[in-house]
Amino acid sequence: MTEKKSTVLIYGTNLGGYRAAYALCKKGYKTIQLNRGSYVDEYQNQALTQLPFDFGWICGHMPQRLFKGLGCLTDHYNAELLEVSGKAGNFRVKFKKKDQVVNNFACIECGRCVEVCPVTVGDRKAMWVNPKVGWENIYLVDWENCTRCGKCEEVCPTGALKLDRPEETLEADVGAIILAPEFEGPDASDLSLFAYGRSPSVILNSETARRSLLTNFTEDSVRLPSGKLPESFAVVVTPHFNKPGVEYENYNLSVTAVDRAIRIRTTLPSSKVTVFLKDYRGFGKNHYRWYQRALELGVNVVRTDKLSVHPESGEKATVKYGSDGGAVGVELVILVTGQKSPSQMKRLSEVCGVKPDSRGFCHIRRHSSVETDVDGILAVGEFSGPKGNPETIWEGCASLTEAIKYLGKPEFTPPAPPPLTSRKGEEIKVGVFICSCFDTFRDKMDLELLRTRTQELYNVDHAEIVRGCCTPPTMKETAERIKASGVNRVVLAACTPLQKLLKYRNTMMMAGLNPLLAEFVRLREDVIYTHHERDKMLEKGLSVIRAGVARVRLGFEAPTPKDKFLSETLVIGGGLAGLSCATELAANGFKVTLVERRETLGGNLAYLEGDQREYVDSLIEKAQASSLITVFTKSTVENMTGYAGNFDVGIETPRGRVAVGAGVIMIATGAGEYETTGFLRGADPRVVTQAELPSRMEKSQGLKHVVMIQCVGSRNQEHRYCSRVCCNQALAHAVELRKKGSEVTVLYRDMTAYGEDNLYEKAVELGVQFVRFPDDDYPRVKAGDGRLQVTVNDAGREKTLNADLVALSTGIVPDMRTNEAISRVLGYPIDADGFFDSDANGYPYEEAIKRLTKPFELASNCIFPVGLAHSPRSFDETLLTCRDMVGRALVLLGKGAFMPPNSMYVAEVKEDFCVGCGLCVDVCPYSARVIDPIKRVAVVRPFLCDSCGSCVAICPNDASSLRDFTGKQSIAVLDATLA
Amino acid sequence: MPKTLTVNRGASDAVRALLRSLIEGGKVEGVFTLARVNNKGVGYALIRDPEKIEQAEPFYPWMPSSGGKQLSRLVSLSRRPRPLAVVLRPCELRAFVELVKLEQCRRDKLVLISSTCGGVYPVETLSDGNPDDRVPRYWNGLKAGEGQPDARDSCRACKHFIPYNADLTVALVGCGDLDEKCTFFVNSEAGQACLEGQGGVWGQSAVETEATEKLAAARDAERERQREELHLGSLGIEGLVGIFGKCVGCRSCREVCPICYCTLCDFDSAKYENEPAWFARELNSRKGVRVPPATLLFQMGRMVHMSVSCVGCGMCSDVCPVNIPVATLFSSVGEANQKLFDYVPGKDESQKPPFVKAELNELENLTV
Amino acid sequence: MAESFDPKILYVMCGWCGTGGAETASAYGMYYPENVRIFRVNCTGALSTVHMLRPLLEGADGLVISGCHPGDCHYDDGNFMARRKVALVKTILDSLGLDSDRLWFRYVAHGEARRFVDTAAEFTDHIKSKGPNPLATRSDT
Amino acid sequence: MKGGQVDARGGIQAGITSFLKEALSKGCFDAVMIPTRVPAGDSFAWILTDNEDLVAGASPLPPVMPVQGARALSSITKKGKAPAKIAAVMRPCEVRAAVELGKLKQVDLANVTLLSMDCPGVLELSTYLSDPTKGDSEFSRLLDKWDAESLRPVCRSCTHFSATASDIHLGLLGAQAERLYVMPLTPEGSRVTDALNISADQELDSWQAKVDEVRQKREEQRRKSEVELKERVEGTEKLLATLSTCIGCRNCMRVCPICYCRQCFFDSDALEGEVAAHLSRAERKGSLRFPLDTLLFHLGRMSHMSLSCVECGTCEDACPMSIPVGQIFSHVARRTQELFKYDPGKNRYEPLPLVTYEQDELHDFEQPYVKTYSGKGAADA
Repeated sequence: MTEKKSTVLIYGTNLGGYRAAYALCKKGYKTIQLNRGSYVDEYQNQALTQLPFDFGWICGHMPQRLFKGLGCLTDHYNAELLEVSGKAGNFRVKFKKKDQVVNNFACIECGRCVEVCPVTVGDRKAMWVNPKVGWENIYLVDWENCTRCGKCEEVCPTGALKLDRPEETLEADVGAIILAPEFEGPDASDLSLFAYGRSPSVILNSETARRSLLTNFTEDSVRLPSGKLPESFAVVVTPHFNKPGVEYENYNLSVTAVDRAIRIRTTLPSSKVTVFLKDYRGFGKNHYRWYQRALELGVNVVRTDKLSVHPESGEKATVKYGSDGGAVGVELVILVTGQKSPSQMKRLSEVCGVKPDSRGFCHIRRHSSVETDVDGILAVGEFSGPKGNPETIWEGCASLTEAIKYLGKPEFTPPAPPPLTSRKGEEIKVGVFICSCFDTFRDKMDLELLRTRTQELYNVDHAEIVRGCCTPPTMKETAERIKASGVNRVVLAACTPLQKLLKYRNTMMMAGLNPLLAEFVRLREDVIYTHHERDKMLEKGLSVIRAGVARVRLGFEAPTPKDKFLSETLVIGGGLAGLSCATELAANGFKVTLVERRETLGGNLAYLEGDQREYVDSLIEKAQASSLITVFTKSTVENMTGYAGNFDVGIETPRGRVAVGAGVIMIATGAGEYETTGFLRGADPRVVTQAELPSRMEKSQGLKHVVMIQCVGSRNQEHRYCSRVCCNQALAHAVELRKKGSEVTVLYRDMTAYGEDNLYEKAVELGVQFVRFPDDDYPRVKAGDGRLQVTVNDAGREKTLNADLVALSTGIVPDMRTNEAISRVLGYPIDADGFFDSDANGYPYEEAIKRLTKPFELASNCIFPVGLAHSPRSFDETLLTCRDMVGRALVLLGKGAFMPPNSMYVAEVKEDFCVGCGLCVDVCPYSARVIDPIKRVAVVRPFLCDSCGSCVAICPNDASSLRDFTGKQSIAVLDATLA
Repeated sequence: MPKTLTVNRGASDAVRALLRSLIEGGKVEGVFTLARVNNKGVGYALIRDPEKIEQAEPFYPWMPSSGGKQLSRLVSLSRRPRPLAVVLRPCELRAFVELVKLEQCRRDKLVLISSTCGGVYPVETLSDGNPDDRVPRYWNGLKAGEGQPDARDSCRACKHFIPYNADLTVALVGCGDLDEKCTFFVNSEAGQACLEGQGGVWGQSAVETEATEKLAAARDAERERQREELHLGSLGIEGLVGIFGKCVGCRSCREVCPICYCTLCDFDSAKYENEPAWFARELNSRKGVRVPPATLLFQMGRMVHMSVSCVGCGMCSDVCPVNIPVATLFSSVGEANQKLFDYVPGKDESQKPPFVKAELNELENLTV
Repeated sequence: MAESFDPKILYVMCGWCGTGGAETASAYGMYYPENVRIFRVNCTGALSTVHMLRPLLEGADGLVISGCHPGDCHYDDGNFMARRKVALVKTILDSLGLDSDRLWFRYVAHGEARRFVDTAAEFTDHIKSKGPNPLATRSDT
Repeated sequence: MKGGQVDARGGIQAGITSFLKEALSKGCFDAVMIPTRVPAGDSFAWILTDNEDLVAGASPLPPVMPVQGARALSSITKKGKAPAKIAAVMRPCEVRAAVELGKLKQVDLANVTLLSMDCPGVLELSTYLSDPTKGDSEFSRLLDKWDAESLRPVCRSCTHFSATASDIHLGLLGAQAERLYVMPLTPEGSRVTDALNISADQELDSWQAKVDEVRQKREEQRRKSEVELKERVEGTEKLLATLSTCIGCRNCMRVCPICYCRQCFFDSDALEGEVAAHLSRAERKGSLRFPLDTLLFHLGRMSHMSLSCVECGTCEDACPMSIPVGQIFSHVARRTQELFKYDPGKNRYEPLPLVTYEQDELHDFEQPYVKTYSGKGAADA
């Protein structure tokens, strides 16, 4: 057997790919990422294109920078995968790449290359900055117009710019491959039905977002070319009306449409906004509430089957809809567009053998979340189908769970820092080092004067100008100058630590200083690039430096905390989700305690169909066979002490109380079915639930007409969420019944059908009847003479249907008693709907952004809700959440002990002053604090602490501080800033 | 006998003029003195704007807080390149010197100006009507070398009204021509340097006069009277309980005490917070327990901690919301301790405060 | 008077979106008035009421706070916590007849460079029209 | 409100103490925390006792409030629940403060029965101390008449003078001569009344009517005194003038039941500052006042405690400079509490406003940004 490789290749830059890279690097696997573009987001991902919020974000690129800086992640630009050979565990990949002309890691964004470029193209030069990406400037060459005169290369002070970058072909041995190509939206020609390109009054939602790039949504975002502000708007979800096969929708779209409408209404309160869609298909967490909010804000939602947009003269358009000649004239139509099947599919199937599904997206194996048809090759994000942002992100992490099966031992450890000598007891000497950024700052500001004035400041012992501080030679030089100056506190006035923190810290360490004794202030961002009056700039510059001096004088070296992390795990619930987690964890060699309330494992087997039952049975078998899994049935979790990484859990078993330790806890308590006595349920045997329907269908003779009622126990006042699975389930049954010859009528409010099977269309094709009833007016069921009579409000008219069988699509409801009990024991929140929360706020875009941006494996305090405990899910989606959460857990488990992610800045408590009032415990978003029951003071759990500082702000006692944010420091910095 | 400079100006004006010239001449970076606040109150101020020197009231007969304590907060231990001029009363100056010895602040780069002191009125009288109404009476008393009958108890009993360690001393007590003339006594080179270039008549004389001696004698008598009134000699536990029974535990005596420099008073620290079981034990062993407990422990304990450095400034009595004569008691105990070690707080900068550990055990017997 | 008055503004921002807005502004070379000085905290949730009061008593003519948009806080809910504290401080100031309109709270996202510089400029003009903060230079506070 | 009655033949104070004695003897609780006259006779202090004689000699409703009861209760239960079942006999504002301290883990109510009574208010501490005999007789008059002139200003306009969050409330208002009303307000309270065989099912209409009448008067008084107070302190000039005599003794903070910190933030080294900072502040302001940061202390303390402020007025009593701190704080607290619809001391389980939030609230405090700015200083980007 050949040795398994420990490197992973990620092809593409969708969010799932980024997330996978983060998880793999964190686990210690070296990762190669191939970017087809010449900069980070050249090929935009789904979130950037469809997110209802109009800004890019920092945080997405932070992990990239971190791991690149540490040497764990290699990324290649202008890259293309050429060949894949070998097999899972030991692929040989061949790819080509061409480095960026301007290496944006080395670029200091001085703009000199643009200044000297002699070629003007429109309002820019041939050397230019793409305004699409915020935060940092990406310098690009317009090759069509570039004369290759080389002037730019000459003036580049850091050598970051090289016009001649050879294309290289490289090979690598990797254990697994993750395919993460990016999102592709429809072209203008795909949107002709909506008059796109033919009227100034029709624009894409993403264009609105782009217009709002630097402001977010304002009046200007929707201003017409004439400068007029429109008063009437139509927001159209195009895939609902477009020709089949052109674009596919994911549930981002309904939510995006509604969110856009909300934004318009709140920004322009007198506007009239109508959202056109077929069904409101927001079935994710909180999405139904979002829809209700739109209604509350006066957004008009029109559901229709048919729609087209017609340009009118001037800045007007008419939206024609429905079959009854409905028409609305509006001033602006905003098109919320879907997604096309990936153009990369064909090439990738040639290169590596993956296969497309019926719609042209990458095919994923049944009951698998990310596995393609080829072992060891995984696909994540929009490449494997239209989906919501959360799913994309989950797949990223799930791909760690899947990839690890093919990989050797993780072999990357970050380089150890150089030795530092303690400066305790020395008299404080502050040195200010002003970076001239390769003399580029001197063009804008008199640095010499700044230095002189700095030298005159109180408490400054030394001030000097350094040439640069972010390229290897200048870092070394700066470190030597610091050493030579004899100071023991350093203020480095340069540019943003968001970009260069690692470099700055390294520089300090090379100078033998603990980075906690240094402060990095933003001379570039706060002064040089944003101001122009020279004398005032000097004052501002001094205020920035003074604040740095004030802070650094009060800085202190502190030992880095380390904490143990148990490798045992606890899984609560022995249904599909619990079993899946337990077996995946055990497969990675971790001990699992599995606690099940009932007598047997397997959960709600009654609902399973087809091979699902087999799958669960195989999991039960695996769990029972595994020596690593201890199963307690008829048992409950009674108490928990400790914290992430160190849980002590008491389990009540039939044989008495058992205590187990756990590093992480999975909550897989599942959910139940909504039970009702309405609709004659229970009173008449002909009223059944969808779960009972299959057994009734077997003897379907005599079922002339089956009526299905959707949303029973979902999307109403009591349960303000979509149960997600009922529509697909009802449609599947309807199709089957139809095939057997029964008439089927589905009474619904919105059909939230989704997925590859396209059941909705099939049902329509087969003649299933659909009747929409209003939100607050459920159909009524009466026992008539011989048959059941179902009365429904069909667009204002009472309609009575005779039925032989009524099938209720009952929703998924959390078991409140269990969930509340577990929530109490674990101190883990449940959301407004009674499911376990995984993020505190209900915003349509939250999951995508937050999950990408946080130190996510710790964001939930190492308690991971999976499956139905988290929210309504289908069978395969449940498995996805399990693999996602297991992926997060794998990042942490098995390390034994480690430094907290923010060890440098974690919160601390001055015990003498703390009175144990617990305010800090209440406000800590990470449960990183508890009150010590004996000492009655707050104690910090370092690796839950993300150093946000809310504990510092709430403490009325100054007993709480972060290592770089003590009460004294903040007051001193405030005073110094204003001095 | 020290050198003197006499100028033809009233004492307050003369000091203001001196301070102003020191700032304007760049000799000092700022001035620390009592000054008017908002035309109503009076407080210490660090003045840097020469125009604001007009607000300085160096000898205003109230002491809203111990200037020694406030000065120690200002100068602390950090470096300062240029000097400050400071005007303090003798007791404040003594307190400051004690704080220097206790490593709370630095003496260097300060020009300390003080005066012979006629005492001050109780601080609460600052809010009774218009305090300025009392001022002429006060100055008349000073000129006559007599104390004010409504001055604070502590002031009426204070014998250290001639400053130690001042670079310059302004004579006030018994100076009949205070409104027209002011005499600075030069006690150090720094003091001398300050007066360089000032107009006036140079001479030489002693601060101590017949008037100061007379006042000292009157105050000795008053001190004895006060102590007798409180029966300090025969207090015993019952007496102490009688005095401190109404203590509300506000700790303001400690808060304003210039010698109590601790960030967190030991008696407020966690170790003195009682477990519930302690209350159970107390309930078992006696009929009832006062809550919050340990009033006497705090008072006696604080006495142990600070009395050897107590300068008798009287701030503690001044702020007590239930009018306990804290200062009379503390200064009396302090004096006894100080006598034992032959120690006068704030007098000799080089003499470290005596080691008080030996007394700890004795005094602990008092705390019940 | 208003014309010659150059107010001292303190711009308090979180280390994520607020700072991101400022840095995007820098990347785009956008200008804002030099008298706007910057105080950064990790999260607006880390701002205590003292951090708002102190500048208003110690030299700032106005104080503007920017953090992430609702739902976007890097730490979940710091911006909501901050909103409560801002409301508290403004209410305290209001009830004592002190000028609470010298304290602004506006969300700025990382990409919202224009919104950032607009806020700095708008707030500066707003404070200019109000005149100096009487508290900031009083010696009797 | 429903309740029962007990005998108060020896007067109100004796009625309360005999009720307590009986409850103690029947084992309803093991000890009582109650105010008692100090040995010198010139003030009152809290005692914890299980001795019936001491209870009989106690003063459950003393004419002054030298130590806020919640502070006393905190000293017993700060480190854990009371060692035995304790009845804490407190005024309504003390009960409310105790509930707030419960939320702040400075009081453990687990083993405590809170007993309150209608409170006519108290006299100014300093006035009382200057002549306790006169004070005593004035207070007995007050207990009869419930008029206001001699009360502390905050008491005069206190509207929380009756039943609040206690377990048992004793009604003095509207009761027949020599009787007291007893109202169990919680199951714990009912446990006591049951044990004492007090049937608590009587509708206390006359009490309610009296309470409403007093409350109305006090609301009227509050409106009046608020106008006066604003006249005195509103605005920079007046506020600074009011605080100009503050000597920084911290009495107000130290006696405040809500200021539970071992050391106040404003006394911590956070505000110590370095000489360079002091000098630069002094330069900007021309001069810098010492003690430092008076206004910051008061505003800051407001921001720390005003949401839990029960307007007990202890701060004002303790101020040696007679600054109307209590009135100022109460005025501010009413507004900040209104902001969050928070009524301190009312509900033991309601979280403190600053540790929680709602997503959809306080939008008035957000500065809207609807259009790009085109004013004078607009960006030239």
